[in-house]
Amino acid sequence: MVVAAIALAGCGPLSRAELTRGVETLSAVAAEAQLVARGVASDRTRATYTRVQARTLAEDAAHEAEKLADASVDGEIARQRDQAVALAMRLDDTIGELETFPGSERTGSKVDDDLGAIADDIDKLTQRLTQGP
Amino acid sequence: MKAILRVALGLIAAIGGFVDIGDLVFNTQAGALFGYELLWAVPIGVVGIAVYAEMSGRVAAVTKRPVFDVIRMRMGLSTGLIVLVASLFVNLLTVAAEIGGVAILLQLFFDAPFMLFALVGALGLIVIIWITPFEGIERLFGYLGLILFVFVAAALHEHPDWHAVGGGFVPNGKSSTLYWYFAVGLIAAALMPYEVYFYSSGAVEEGWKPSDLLVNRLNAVIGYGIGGLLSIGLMMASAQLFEPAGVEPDHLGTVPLLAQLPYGETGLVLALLGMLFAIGGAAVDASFAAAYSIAQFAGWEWGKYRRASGAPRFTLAWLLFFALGLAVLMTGIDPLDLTEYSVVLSVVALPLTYVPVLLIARDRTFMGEYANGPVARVLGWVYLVVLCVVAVAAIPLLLATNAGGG
Amino acid sequence: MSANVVTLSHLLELRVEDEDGNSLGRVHDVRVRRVGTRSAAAQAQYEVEGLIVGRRGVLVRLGWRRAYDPAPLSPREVLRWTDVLAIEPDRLIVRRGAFDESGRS
Amino acid sequence: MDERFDLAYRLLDEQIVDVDGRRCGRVDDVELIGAAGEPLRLSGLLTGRGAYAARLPRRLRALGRKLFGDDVRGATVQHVPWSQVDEMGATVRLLGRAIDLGLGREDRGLQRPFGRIPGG
Repeated sequence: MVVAAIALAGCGPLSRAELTRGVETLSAVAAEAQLVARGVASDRTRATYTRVQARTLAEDAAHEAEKLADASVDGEIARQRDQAVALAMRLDDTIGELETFPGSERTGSKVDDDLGAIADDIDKLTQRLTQGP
Repeated sequence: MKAILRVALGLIAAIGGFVDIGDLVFNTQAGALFGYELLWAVPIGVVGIAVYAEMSGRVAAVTKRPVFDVIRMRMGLSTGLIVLVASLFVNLLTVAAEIGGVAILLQLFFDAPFMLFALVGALGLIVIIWITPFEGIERLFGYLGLILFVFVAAALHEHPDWHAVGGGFVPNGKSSTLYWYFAVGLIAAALMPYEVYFYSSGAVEEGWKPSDLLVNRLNAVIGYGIGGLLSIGLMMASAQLFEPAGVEPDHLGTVPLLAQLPYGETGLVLALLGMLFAIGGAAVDASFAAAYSIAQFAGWEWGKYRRASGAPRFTLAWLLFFALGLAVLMTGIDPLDLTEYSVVLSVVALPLTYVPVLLIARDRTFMGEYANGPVARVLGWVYLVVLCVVAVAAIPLLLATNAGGG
Repeated sequence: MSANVVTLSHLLELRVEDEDGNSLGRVHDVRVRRVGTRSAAAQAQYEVEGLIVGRRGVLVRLGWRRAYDPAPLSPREVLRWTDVLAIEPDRLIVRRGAFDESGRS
Repeated sequence: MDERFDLAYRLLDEQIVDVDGRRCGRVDDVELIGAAGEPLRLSGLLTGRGAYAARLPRRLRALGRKLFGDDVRGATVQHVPWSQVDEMGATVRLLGRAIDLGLGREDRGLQRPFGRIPGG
């Protein structure tokens, strides 16, 4: 009985709660990447650290994008799911710039701004998800 | 004064054991998710591990018996064997996790493939252990691990609201399952028993006598006191810097940001170095703990003071644990997942090694006038209860929260 | 009868019964006593004086032993070796009423 | 040594140390000579992994023999005569050297290779 319930939860369509959790993960990744970017922008960090940590965070975003894109989804949250996937991919690309130019102060401040914009979009999506359809 | 200078053993046991990959991650996550609200769990863990270490160090100084000597003699061969196998399993997960931690930190310094650095890190540690005498090892990792104080400085730098900090030392009764999972995880991460196997064996390595009991007490109090301070510093800094920003630290590489944000590149480098020595020390602690356990259980000659050729099977055992740890990492398991499981499983197994030590520490046949006094007696029994509660609660909480994944 | 080799591992946890098959518990320990100290140089010889028999279980396995050694034991727990009649593969047979006499001695 | 003592409590499972202070096994079993109705005399100590199986619960002994090896005197189990025991305290101290009593043999094969490595 319990096993069956767990199996269903794993294979069934993506629930609103699961989607919300995925979006929250994106929000945390964006927040952390923003802290890293600010270090780059103000030249207060090390390039190797930035590169490795940015790569890890970009992988997190890509992983989340993949997970959400692969899940089957019911009609009512399909649109939000697609938005979440798009945001995750934007996040991956933006953090990727940090990985490519970990020593550039200009890239740092640009990425900081871009991540701020993404974070706003993530917040809006979260609000829509928690307020219901 | 001389006694104060001899707290190196407590420092490596506490810093390279207490503040290991598990503590660095759990404390930072706890601060990021719950602010100051889990601070109370730190002193519970710290006092517990200090009580356990003090008793085992006292037993070792008086009777020359480290923990697995006591286990074999008190529990006999068959029960002792179960405890040995359980401890070695947890130890292996821990060694693997700590080597993984070293590899991640090297990666953050030099950016090269993880597996390469796991190999380099493990070989580097093996060479250091091989050429350095026991006292040298504990000083190297113990003293250099003190660089982690950069996190305490970071916590103070942000001008904490002391009223709120104080409130964190009272448990929050209304909170979620995840909150209690973290509470148990924090206590468990502090109570990793391999530190105590290492500590009590180290007391024999250093030839402690009953006249060294003051040194033992200072080691337990100062060593773990400092470990606790570092944990509190990490949690406070994380509560101040990560919680408001909405960061959920899921990587070891996130932790050094806590020092980078206030102190820039210098802070970052210090944090990485301190973590490298603390986690490297923990890898040494854990692999030695495994070798000590096997050798003491089987009665082999053991000890770094014997040199490799004087205690060959013991030497082979710690080398083997480095190799096995690497093999576990090669399977591709995330070191942080390993950490989580090793912490939770170790607390489940903890009462098994705690009970025999408590029993011999109070036994006047073996301890004479150095048997548990009133304070040790009360704390010893109180912590037996605490340990059992934590051990029983750990697994259901792990499952209920999907290993903290929410 | 020629002298046999008996291992401690065989005696420990061995069931103890009297001639009528009444169970008296299991062997928990074997108490030895120094005998025939002819000279100080000679190695002290020890002989089994009695068996500590009882029904204590799990706690003993976890290391729960008496704090003083050798502890004064209740007569219900000590069995004189002279009362042992036979050592069998899976049990130890003792004289009827062995415990009561141990108590008196 | 004490006037009387309990074998399992004070002797069994203790660390054996030779005259030079080298650890060389544990008291994995104790051997007694005699029989029911006669005196039963403490005759020696047994040490080595071959003695482990007999210490396990009955049902697990076959498995124990597979894991730790059979009881082969002189190979997997060494017999130490009681006359070799010097002192019983936190350890059981022997009068002779481990090498002369056949103890700690497994260590010897590794001694040379480790000794050749600098720092070993």
